[in-house]
Amino acid sequence: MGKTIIPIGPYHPLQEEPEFFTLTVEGETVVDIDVRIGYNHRGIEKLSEMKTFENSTFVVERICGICSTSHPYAYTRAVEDIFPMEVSMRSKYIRTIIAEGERIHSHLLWLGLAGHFLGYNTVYMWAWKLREEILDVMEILSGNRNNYAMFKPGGVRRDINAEDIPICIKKIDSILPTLNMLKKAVLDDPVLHARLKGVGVLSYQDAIDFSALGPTSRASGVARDVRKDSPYGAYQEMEWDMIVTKNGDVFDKAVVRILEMFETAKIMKYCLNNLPDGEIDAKIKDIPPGEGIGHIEAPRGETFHYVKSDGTNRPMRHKVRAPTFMNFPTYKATVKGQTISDATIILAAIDPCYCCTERIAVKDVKGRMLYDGQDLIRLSREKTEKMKQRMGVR
Amino acid sequence: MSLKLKALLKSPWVFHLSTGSCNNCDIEILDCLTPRFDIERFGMLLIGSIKHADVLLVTGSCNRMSVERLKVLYEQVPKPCLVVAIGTCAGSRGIFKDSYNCPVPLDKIIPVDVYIPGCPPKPEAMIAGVVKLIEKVGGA
Amino acid sequence: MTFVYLLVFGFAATAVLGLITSWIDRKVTARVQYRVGPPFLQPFIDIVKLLGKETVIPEGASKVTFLIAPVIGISGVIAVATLFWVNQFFSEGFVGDWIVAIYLLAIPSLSIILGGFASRNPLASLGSSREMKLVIAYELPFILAALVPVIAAGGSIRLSDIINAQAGGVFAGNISGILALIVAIMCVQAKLALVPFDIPEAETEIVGGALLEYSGPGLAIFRLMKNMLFFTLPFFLIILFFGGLRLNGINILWTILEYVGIVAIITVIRNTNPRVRIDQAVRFFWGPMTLLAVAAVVLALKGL
Amino acid sequence: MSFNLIIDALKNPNGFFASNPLSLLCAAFATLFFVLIVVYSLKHMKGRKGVWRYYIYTIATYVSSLGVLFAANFLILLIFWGLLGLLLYLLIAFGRKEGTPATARKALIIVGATDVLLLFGIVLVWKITAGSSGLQGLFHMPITGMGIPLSGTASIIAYLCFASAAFAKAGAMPFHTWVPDTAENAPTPVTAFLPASLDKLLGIYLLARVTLDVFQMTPTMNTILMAIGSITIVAAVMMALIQHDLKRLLGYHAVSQVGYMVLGIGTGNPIGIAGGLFHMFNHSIYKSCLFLAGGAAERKAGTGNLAQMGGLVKAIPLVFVTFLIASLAISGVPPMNGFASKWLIYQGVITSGDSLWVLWLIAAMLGSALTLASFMKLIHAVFLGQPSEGVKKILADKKGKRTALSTAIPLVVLSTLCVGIGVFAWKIPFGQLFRPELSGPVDSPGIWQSGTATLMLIAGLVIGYLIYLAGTLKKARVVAPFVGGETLEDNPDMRVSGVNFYMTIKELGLLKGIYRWAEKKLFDLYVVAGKIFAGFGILFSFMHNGILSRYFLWFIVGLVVLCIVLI
Amino acid sequence: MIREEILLDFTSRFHADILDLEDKSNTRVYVEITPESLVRIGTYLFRNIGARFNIATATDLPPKIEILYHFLVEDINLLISLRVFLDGEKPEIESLAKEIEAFNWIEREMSELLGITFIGHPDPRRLLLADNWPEGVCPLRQDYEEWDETVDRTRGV
Repeated sequence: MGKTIIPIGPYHPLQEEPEFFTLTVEGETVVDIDVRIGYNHRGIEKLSEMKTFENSTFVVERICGICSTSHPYAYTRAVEDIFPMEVSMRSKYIRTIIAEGERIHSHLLWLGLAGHFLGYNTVYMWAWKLREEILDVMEILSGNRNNYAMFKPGGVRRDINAEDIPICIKKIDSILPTLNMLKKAVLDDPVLHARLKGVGVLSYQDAIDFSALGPTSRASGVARDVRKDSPYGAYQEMEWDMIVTKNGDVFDKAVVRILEMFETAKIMKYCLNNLPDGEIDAKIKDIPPGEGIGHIEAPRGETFHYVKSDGTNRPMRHKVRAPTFMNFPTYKATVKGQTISDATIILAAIDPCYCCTERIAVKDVKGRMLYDGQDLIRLSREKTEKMKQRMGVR
Repeated sequence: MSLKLKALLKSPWVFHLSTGSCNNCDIEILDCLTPRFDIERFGMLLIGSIKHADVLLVTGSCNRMSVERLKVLYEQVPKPCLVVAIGTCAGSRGIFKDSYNCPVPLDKIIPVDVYIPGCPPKPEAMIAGVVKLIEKVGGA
Repeated sequence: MTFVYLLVFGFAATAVLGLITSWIDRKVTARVQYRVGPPFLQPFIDIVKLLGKETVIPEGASKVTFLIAPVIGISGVIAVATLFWVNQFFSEGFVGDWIVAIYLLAIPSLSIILGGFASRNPLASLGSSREMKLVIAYELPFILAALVPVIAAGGSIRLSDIINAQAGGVFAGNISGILALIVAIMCVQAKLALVPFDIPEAETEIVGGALLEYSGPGLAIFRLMKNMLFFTLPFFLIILFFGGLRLNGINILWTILEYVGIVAIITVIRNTNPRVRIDQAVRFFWGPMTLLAVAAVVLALKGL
Repeated sequence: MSFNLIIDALKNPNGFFASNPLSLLCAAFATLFFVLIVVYSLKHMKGRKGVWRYYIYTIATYVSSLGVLFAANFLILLIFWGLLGLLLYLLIAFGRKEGTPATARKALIIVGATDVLLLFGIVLVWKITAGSSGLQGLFHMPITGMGIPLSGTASIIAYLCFASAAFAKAGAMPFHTWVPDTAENAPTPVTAFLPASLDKLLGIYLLARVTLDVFQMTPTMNTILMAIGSITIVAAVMMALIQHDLKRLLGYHAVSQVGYMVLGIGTGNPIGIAGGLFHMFNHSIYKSCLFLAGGAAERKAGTGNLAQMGGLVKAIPLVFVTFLIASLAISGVPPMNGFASKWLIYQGVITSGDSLWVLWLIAAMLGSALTLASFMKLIHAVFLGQPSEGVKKILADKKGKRTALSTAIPLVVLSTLCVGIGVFAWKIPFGQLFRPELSGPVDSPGIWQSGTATLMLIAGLVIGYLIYLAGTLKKARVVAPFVGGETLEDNPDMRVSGVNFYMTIKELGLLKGIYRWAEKKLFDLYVVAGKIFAGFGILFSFMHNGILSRYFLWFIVGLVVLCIVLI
Repeated sequence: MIREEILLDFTSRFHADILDLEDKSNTRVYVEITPESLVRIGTYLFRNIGARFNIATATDLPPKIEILYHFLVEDINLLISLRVFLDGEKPEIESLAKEIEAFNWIEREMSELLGITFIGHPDPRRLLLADNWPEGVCPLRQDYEEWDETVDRTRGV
């Protein structure tokens, strides 16, 4: 009998980004799975080698919209690792605040999308409503909802105003009760238990073999967190817990992420309250030849950057490894034997970020805007005119 | 203007197509659905099948894998259909212009009706863009 | 005369009320999610818009089957809606009885399945097969639950008799009636393919399931059909458990309350649950729901 | 001495054959099917070895069935009944599949064994009624109008013997297992003629005769009949859900539908019995239509394996339409004929007064939904869905699009009957044709106005069409299906054959175990009995050698021995 | 085990294969090894020392290609980078993916972006590049040139 393949993707409502999964099924049961990626490949690594060290920060920021802090953070740490040098305490704190803000918004985003994938749109709406508050905080601190552009080799680009801090703390405090309610709603729902428990189990050994990272590995009992293992930023300054669970199923991955949000809020509040004084930028002039490695704990796991410099003002080789690149192949171990309905949520449970995985984009010296708003409006009008004519004919 | 066209403007169902984006625009599109922005107020719905779509929201810089598939997909949309390029990448390929894997700009592949620039454009900007589109078409 | 009923009540009134119900559903959903929700006329606008869209037919599909499936579905809904309305007005009965109603109510599902199968799309095939599995899952408790009013009405299967038997007191006032009503509402949820039983359409799994390939007028008819069902099924429950629509004096208020109450329960269920897997759905209907329905039937046989 | 009696009996031919309205009706249907099957066979059986023998056997079968229908006493009935079993064996052997010889053997043994039971039943009846009157009674016993009360053990056993023979012929549980095998392995016209239509007519005819005329039913016996009917309905259709072979699946439905007839007759009230008998005719119409259409599809695709079919609608649209109509009829979708007779049976069940009527009603109605489910699977796997690689080649061949006239005529006639009887003629049988069979006035608690309902449905169709017209139907455009941006042409494996649609149900808790048992054939009386008999090793292997003459010998020897013993 | 013990154990065990060892900082060690010994050393690090595989980075340094395999020993925060040099004309190396799943994708990626052949790779299909990308054209090589004439480098609109 010929095998039956059910496609998920490439353009599928499950995924914001295009990826093409082929599930080989028997009835509703998945017996095999394969994936074709590359729909998102932009060649960022090559581009990065055309840019200066400063400008590369902007390119890596555009590797992924959700990880737009992790990549610059890891990249700046890689560049700083070439000499090596330490940045000032204040900029460490600011970096930590931004990174943790990203973590909480990323986890909320995942939670909402997971709800959406399960058809539980109320969770989706509620989680994203909370996420808006965090985005507000980020907008206050950095001036933008995403792509914060806060990082540069040697420090941060923008300082935090003292008067903004109480507002931010208030906002963070304001979401905690709702977050608690959401936590209860999600973790105590019997239907969700039925849907998620025991589904897509990643065993401890598999987590090791696949070198799984971040919440994906922590849900399987592998206590692995760069913030603890090789501390950076301000993480050593305060007490916080690493959340580890045992079962490795989708439910545990959700538990890890939800509980982590509370830890993250704690860290953010500590950093905001105890922000030390000092310079925010070490003003690096020249970058000597050498190799640098930077790795940080992104919301999805360890982000790893490798930069090789030959003494010019451009990186000679820039390698980006996003957490999803390592987490993603675990689908092979987790999806087989599950049903199609479960396959989708299992795929979502590692919080995949294909843009990161397929990075290899290019940096562009000029920055981003090519046309100003007026041009675009004009062009838009012209197009609309054409379209009106077309529709008028109909 | 016919009743059906008027109805189209009051109930544009959008289909989201990412052709190699950085996720940011895509997430902001989803954000438009959520309580703060709630585009269902304008009758907009994000739908899963391209055969139900009235508006294609294209994000990203159109890499080699996407080019052929984009043409096929555009064929599949029931007309009339509007195409909105969300973000700088879709509008002009942005910083990815020189990449080896982004050969052709979006509007050389399929006709684009509206460009919404920004990296990423804020949800407000997207809504404003689509509303402007509606006004333009509706003004005929 | 039949055709006047059919056009005025079976089609026009049902369609309008169904679209309004669909608006109520969307609005309540939006409010639960802290959103504003669509304007009042939105469901109507959607239908009109779809009529203006191009019809695209998937390549290699059976064109006639693909196009006729929505028509079969809406014809089934119109017939069953007419049946309910006219039985509501005439106590001597009309066209069919309880059995006919249950069979006619299966036609919309049948049309969705046929349409999905004719789409020549693997995802649509999968969606249709799930719809079919769902039908056999909920049919058992649904028949049992719907049997309770028949028993309570003394074994008469004429809808008009069931309505008349509740002149003194509605069946939903009995223990058996309440149990059966709970089961029936869950089954209606599945019949309407709403969360947690939207498995056949599961947008994030199989893109839209059986309706994936439909566009333009075909989709418009299917949506209209679903919206009409959204009115017809609660109407059926009202006939079975609340003695039909009572359109005199203060009873109008009660009728509206009953109707809106049923719709609200359906909407709230749909907003507080994730989608279940198909095997879980089958287990749910053949397990607890059937037991509950059997309990209701036994109680009804004992006269409770 | 006994020879004199036989000669006496032969001198009085009026005692051999008699007719009544039901047997006339059955004979009319048998004639109809005979003609249609012969027409269908012209194309289907062309070029097979010994085809002239096939026609001779078919004619002999037809004649024998007339003999059964018009038999005026038990001996005539028994002779033709036995002959039919033998002809069944011979006809099945025309199949060209691997399992054909085994199937033919199985059918012969099951039917033959129950023939012996029939004989035993006849003898018992003879003992009860005229035990002292010598052999004469056996020849002159009319098969109607005796009314033996089911009070003593002997009469109950006698009734059960008759019922077993009827069940085996019609294919009700637990003697059903030869039907699916036959459906899979016998030639299509044979299946459509014997298990699907003729055997149903004869089996249920006998059951009705025996139940209504020879014995007086008791409520307990009615309950037993209804239980057998209900179990048959649900169990057989559950098996049908998971089948992988087109005709085997249809075979299980041939079993399942018998359940409705048994249930109808078991209700014991006029409306239920009318429903059961009506269902018998309806069933033979749509089931032979299904078998013939399925056979045409199988011939076109070159295989009966559902996994390798699909998309045949483009090659044989006419066959698809008739198949669809017949499957809607068998699923009981109003206003087809299947709904009308099922509706009558439900009315019968509701008014039967049996304390478990809810159970029977639920079984029957759920069975109907399950039937729909398995036919949807079939329609998807065979006609709709995506074509398999093999079917793609057939579709590419333009020449193959025509349906042969000799195939088309039976299909069109039968599917027209499905709709016609359902809409127009459904009141005739239970009002007029079965009147003499029904003991009391027919009054139905429900309403079913098929004419008005059909008009309403047609009006709905018109409304739907008008909505289409308001839309953009005229400008329809053909585009590739949406599978996430990929194309089906590049990914031929993206094809859902539909074979495993109900795997979910198969693997559901308790059902999983039951299905596993069923697949091990633990519910197959033939296999179970075979295992028991395996203890008698040598004898069994001697009996079980597949040589026809020896089986026939055993049959004759058994008959003779029994006669001698009884005399 | 502390840092020194691990390093001592490691160097003594594989001293024949280690060409060079650069102790860059407290948390970084670069070890140059012979390509033949990669599978042995890599598996040892992964299985026996319990290091986590971070990633491999390949760089085209004509006339050679350099691959760095990064392993992180989490307990002591030590990142060990194994460095191998391959021939730029015909880069070939034994695959680690057949031993450890984690190497699967990165080897596929390196093989298409830099044209390195991994001998014995269980699944040597293309990972990132498009279906119509020509064989043997490796975008991350220094000598990469635009091959597609249809490419349009204008800004669009």
